[in-house]
Amino acid sequence: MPNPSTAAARRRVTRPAAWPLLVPAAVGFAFLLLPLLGLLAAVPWTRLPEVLGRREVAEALGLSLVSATSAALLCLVLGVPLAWWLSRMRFRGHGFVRALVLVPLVMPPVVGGTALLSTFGRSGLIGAPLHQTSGITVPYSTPAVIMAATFVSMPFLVVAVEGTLRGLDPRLETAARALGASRWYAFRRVLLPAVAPGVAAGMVLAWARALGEFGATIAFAGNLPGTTQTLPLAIYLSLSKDPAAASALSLVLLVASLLAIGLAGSAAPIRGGRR
Amino acid sequence: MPNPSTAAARRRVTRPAAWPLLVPAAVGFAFLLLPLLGLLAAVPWTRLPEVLGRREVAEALGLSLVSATSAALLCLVLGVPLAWWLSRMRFRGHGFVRALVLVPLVMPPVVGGTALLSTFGRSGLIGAPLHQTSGITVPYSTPAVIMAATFVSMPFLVVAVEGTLRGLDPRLETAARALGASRWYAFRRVLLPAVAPGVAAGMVLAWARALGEFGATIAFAGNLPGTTQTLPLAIYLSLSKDPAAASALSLVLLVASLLAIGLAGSAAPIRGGRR
Amino acid sequence: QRQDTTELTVAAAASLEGVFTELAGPFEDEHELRLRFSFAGSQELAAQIVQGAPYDVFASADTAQMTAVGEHALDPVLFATNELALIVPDGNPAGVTGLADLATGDVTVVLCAEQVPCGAATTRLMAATGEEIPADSLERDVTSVLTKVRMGEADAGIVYRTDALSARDDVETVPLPEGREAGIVNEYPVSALAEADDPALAGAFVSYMLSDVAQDALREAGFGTPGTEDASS
Amino acid sequence: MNAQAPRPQHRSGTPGATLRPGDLRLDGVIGRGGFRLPLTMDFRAGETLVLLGANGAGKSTLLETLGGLIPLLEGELLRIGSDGATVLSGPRGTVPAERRRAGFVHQDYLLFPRMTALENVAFGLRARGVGKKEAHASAAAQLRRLGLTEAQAGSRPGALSGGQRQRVALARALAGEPDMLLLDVPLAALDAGTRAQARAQVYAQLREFPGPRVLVTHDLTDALSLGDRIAVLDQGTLAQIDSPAEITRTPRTPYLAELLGINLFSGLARRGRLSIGHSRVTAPTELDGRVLVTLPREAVTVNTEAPAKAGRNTFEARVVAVQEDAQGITVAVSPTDPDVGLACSARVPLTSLPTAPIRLGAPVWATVDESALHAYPF
Amino acid sequence: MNAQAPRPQHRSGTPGATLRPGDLRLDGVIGRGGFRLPLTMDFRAGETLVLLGANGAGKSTLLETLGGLIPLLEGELLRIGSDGATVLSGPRGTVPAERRRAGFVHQDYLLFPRMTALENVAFGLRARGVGKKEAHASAAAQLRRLGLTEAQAGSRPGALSGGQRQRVALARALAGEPDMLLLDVPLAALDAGTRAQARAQVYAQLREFPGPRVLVTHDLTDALSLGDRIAVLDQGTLAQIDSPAEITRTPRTPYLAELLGINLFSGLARRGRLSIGHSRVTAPTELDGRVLVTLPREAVTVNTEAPAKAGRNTFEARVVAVQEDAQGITVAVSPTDPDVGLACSARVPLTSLPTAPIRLGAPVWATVDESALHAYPF
Ligand SMILES: Nc1ncnc2c1ncn2[C@@H]1O[C@H](COP(=O)(O)OP(=O)(O)OP(=O)(O)O)[C@@H](O)[C@H]1O
Ligand SMILES: Nc1ncnc2c1ncn2[C@@H]1O[C@H](COP(=O)(O)OP(=O)(O)OP(=O)(O)O)[C@@H](O)[C@H]1O
Ligand code: MOO
Ligand SMILES: [Mg+2]
Ligand SMILES: [Mg+2]
Repeated sequence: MPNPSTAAARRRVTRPAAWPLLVPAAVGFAFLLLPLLGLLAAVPWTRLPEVLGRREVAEALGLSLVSATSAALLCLVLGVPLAWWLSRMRFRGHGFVRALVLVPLVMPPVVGGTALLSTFGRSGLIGAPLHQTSGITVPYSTPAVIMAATFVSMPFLVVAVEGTLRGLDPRLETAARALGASRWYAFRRVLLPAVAPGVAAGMVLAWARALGEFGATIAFAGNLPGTTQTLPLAIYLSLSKDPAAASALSLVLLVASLLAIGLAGSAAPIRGGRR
Repeated sequence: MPNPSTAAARRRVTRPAAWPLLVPAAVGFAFLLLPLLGLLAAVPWTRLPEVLGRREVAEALGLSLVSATSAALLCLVLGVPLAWWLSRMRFRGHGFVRALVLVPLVMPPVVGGTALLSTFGRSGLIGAPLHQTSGITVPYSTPAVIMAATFVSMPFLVVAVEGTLRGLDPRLETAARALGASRWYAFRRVLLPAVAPGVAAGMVLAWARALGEFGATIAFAGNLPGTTQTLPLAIYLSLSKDPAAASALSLVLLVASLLAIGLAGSAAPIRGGRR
Repeated sequence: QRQDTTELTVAAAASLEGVFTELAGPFEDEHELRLRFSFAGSQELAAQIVQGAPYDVFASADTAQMTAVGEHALDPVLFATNELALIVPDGNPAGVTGLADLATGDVTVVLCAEQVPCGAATTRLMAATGEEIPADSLERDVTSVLTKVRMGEADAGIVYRTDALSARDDVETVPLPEGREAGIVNEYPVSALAEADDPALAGAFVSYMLSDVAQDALREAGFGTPGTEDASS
Repeated sequence: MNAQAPRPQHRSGTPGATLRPGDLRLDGVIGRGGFRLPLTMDFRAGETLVLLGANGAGKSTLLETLGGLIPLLEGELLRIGSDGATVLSGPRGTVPAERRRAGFVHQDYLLFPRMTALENVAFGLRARGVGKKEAHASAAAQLRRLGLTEAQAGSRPGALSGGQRQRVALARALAGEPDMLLLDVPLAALDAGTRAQARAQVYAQLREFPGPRVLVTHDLTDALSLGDRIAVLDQGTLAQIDSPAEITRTPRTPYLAELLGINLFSGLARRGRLSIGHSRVTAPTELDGRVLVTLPREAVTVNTEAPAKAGRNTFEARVVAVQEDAQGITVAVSPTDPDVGLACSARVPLTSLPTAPIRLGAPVWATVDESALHAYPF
Repeated sequence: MNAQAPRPQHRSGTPGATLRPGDLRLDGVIGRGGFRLPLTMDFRAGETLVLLGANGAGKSTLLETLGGLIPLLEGELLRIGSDGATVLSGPRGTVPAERRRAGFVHQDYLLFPRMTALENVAFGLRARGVGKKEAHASAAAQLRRLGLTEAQAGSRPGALSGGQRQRVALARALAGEPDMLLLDVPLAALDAGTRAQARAQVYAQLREFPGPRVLVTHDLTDALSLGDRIAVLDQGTLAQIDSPAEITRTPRTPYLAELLGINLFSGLARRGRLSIGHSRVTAPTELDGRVLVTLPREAVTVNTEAPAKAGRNTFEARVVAVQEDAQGITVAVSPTDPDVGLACSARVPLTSLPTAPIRLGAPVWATVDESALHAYPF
């Protein structure tokens, strides 16, 4: 098969392998990490124990972790089926239905929080009947924090999972169904495990986004220490009075999240067996 | 092969197929969309032409679209290689390196913006030498808006793409390399097309997140109509003085984003041919 | 939400955080209750109150937001005022000596956007003095202005006196006589809310704000008090 | 393929047989993408129907249509029940795949990547509500029968060899208590050494299976040994459907002739003599009318030199194709005078190659052994 | 397999031949996961080596090691050059896959899903810097040679049939100007009708190819017609490596015997007489010492009734396995008295089945046609 006219091309084989990938990767990584250095430079290391010892810091951190985790789980339960549904749509203009899911993402969080308020608030679309029939007021409670976080983070999970579902060989599902599996069984036992990396990625995105959530929370849930004051809210409030403390709190937030995500990421099998 | 002991199971075949998926999908969809209704209810339809006719609205919308698109492209160029690199990591504790990428996600945007300021600002780590040598000041400029948007949106793209890359059959890359492709060529021609749904999902996430970006932008780039005032900033500022106008502007933001994402999503082939 | 000990929830403008935290102790002791504060931007708090936030008292940084909550506010009274201050980073790198220096366009200036209370006050100041200040950024709140000046990313900014005072370690205050001459002051109303579980206790907090102890503390923090002509004593 | 090879008209796949419960009847058009194939044929319960056909003939498409994985483009697919027929696929929608209960071996296996081999095989039973223990025991037994070790049963497909994967796919299809078996080249990846065993194993299981079973294969031995009937898809139609014995004796399509390694012609029998086309190649016959004629390749001899005396069935020809392999060469020739000879293929074993090499385009003399001609009605 | 079948000792794959430029020498351990296989063998430039072996024997693992897709566990893989040898895989790292320039047909094709067939085939050339037009022209020609239409060349793999995909994979391997060819069952999915053509096509291309070519197949015909040498992997070793003629004449492993459908025994030749094990089955011979003996299955007859007169090579036995297919049955028997008969398999065509059915465990009389025994040195 050797072909003299292309034999000259052989010499080009040993061109440098991966720099067109490694250079932008390094630039990107640096761009994401440099500001972290800027932040670390502002941390008042000597005051750290005092700031971290405050009761409301522990409260806020606890609330943040609890509500981000609850929100991520809610996203999982509601978002994965939603992603599945979106990935199965085949009608004209399905792109617009999918785009609707992104609404919370595009709205600035404060606007989102305000929209939540006008829906689930005491005089809101859903909130008003709810309040009249059961006396329940949703906002300004820990559930409201979780709702706000779920609202802003769900699109991330949905889009990430839908992307992975679309990348999947559609014949896997039909094969499962031909073996007698219902849609639900096939989804649970075949599709879900097959898109596990995408779901994991989506969960991480949703959890992280929920942890950093600020605008929608303050607008919808308020800023009550112990009930609705998450760490980002505490950080924001410190920013004007005591920026050093704000840096210290940011550090807490980052370390907590890096630990959680890093541990989860390292514990997961590096790569499951593949077909 | 019929086996009398399991023959009874046949009757269970016709159990309802998909409701365990459809019910949560519907709940999730409703939860994401109801607040949109709340928002729409507040839109002052009669005043709409007047609000939308304002020059600064057009300016802000234009700036938002330009900077979100630029940010999404930057994310693509830097983030996809970064995702590739992360997906190839195999050392102990690689989970933590991957978690670092999520730092901008976890930081409340205002903190992120402040961190950017302390890095690229006039007296920041990189900004100070830059300013002294070239006289360039990054903040308060349109590039700063793009940087802020890139910073907050890149993790979404990176995580989404990395998830898809991990889900890929690793033998595809080796097959390509065995045919003589360098890492870069194999990446560009084989991996990238194969993870196209993930990249598309990541781009949509990044673009939408950039479009809704508020906190980091105002903290890093400031808020000057025409230069750095994006639509979310304009909306936020209207919120207290003229909430109806804020609703109208939110509507503009949503319609613009739905159009862009919906059109892109509908134009894309429903499903490319698969192996 | 209520626990065994009575709680009184106060929604207060972010700029009041310092004083209110300081003033909480004596009031809690006297009434044997626990005070809970929700600090946020006044407009956010107002929106929440309209939507049924379980707040007993609302202390706003301007009268507009108190008006916005309408009949939720039972009996608003003014308890403090605030005035504008011109701040520069430590060492005053741009050598700003007064409002006129800001109008030249050579210095990097950040101001509050006119949609938020401090920005509205700044706009009135510019109208009164006739100085057009070309801002490099119109910030969303006082905190943002303060942060940019503190970090040296702006050569000057206009904030409230109380904020300038609280950040005195990092920023310098340049005299701004024009503000007081033009009578540009922000008024802080406080009111018990219709939702209050115990209107009497809420009323007591409002009264406490007018007490000498509270008024002294407010003055200490840089606020003016309605009773005093010279808010800057 | 031979230029003059006949294209016998479409023969119905349902030679008037009455249908019984469990049978399937297809009368419509299958296809996908741009591909369309009209088909009318029956699939009988308790019968193994082997599908033969060139790559791309539509065999997998047919199987997937039967299994409900892709829709029928036109017409109907019926399943006969004891009290009438059910429409499995038709203009008014289809019975979903999970209720057709097909044991399917996909050509590329389609194993579930995140499950072990055992879980893959147990999947069908589990999906139908059988308990884990019972399902796993039955799956393990099936895997053992097909020659997988316990360690291999516990591996994911990614850690199995190609042939091991195919065994898992076969076990999965057989384990699920299916109503019909759809096997797409289920033995192609099995090693030749154990293939006879596997074939016997599959043969035994197929024989016991009460429903319709459809098997695609490219292996003539598999087709002949496993099939009760053999259907040949060729040139966009169902070209022939017959018993293995009939198929080998009286092939009706050039594809089948090629597969069997013989020459196939259409001819005319009249007054006790058989003539093929216009050629003067003839033989005695008892038939009358249009006929098909087969001629083994070995019964054609090719010489580079003119024979001493030109017999009746010797003619001058030109070499139009030469295929060489380790045991010999296959030479396709075309007669110089179309009225004298036959376009046919000859098999020349290495041991009896002519002295001069046979080159493409070279003139040769071909001789047909008339006693090897076999004629049967068209 | 036969109980007494011998396990001849490992025969080196490198029978003292000197290596020439372009040859590969493997001396090490291949494997992955828990699988390990020590191998010492040469791959010669200009020679087609066919790999035979049971499923899971390690054939694909060997190919992927040669191609640099997986590392060599121990030892070295060398490529001989005109000025010394290059270590392709060794303890000090490996030459990456893209610099080994292997034309690889993967067992499961591994086509690039988002490219058309044409782009898949052109990939190797394009990756090496050949212009698009030139690469596409060369790819199109290769696809045409392998029987794909232009429309199919423009389709993505997902819209092609199984056999069409395999043709694309084969074309991709051949088109890339490789230095070696590694073909993992490259013809398994091709339809039988055009397979002979494809085989001849591949045969022609292989013969022209100057580098080493290694071909895995499960098809005996492919192995015998395409291979210059045949290597048999069995029971975790390289059991035999020989020319096709030698392989069929003197198989040295039970796997190969099974594949060839013959019985294989170890025996002893002494004083002009051959004896197999302790049995009294004997035959004249010219050899001396330990020997291997083959016996075609057709040369063993099985009767359910005692023969009229018991000849020397008739013995009583028990049926230990019966495999039935459409043409006949294969019966494995074990002698009642191990000192008298042979454990062997008999092939009984349907046409000459004994009157009483042959059942598992039934007593039978077996007769070995001693003239069919073929002995050769151990
Ligand atoms: N998804 C698809 N889209 C468009 N055309 C397709 C698709 N799948 C198959 N085809 C075409 O349909 C025809 C029939 O394909 P099918 O897979 O049924 O062939 P087959 O008989 O199974 O062949 P093989 O022996 O190669 O497996 C082929 O020409 C193929 O190119
Ligand atoms: N990724 C893997 N991890 C662990 N074990 C593996 C892996 N891949 C293959 N094996 C095992 O290695 C052995 C050799 O596999 P290989 O694929 O080389 O067999 P093969 O000779 O090609 O068989 P086949 O004829 O079935 O293709 C098998 O027993 C298989 O189970
Ligand atoms: O309402 Mo404020 O005090 O400007 O944040
Ligand atoms: Mg097929
Ligand atoms: Mg293999």
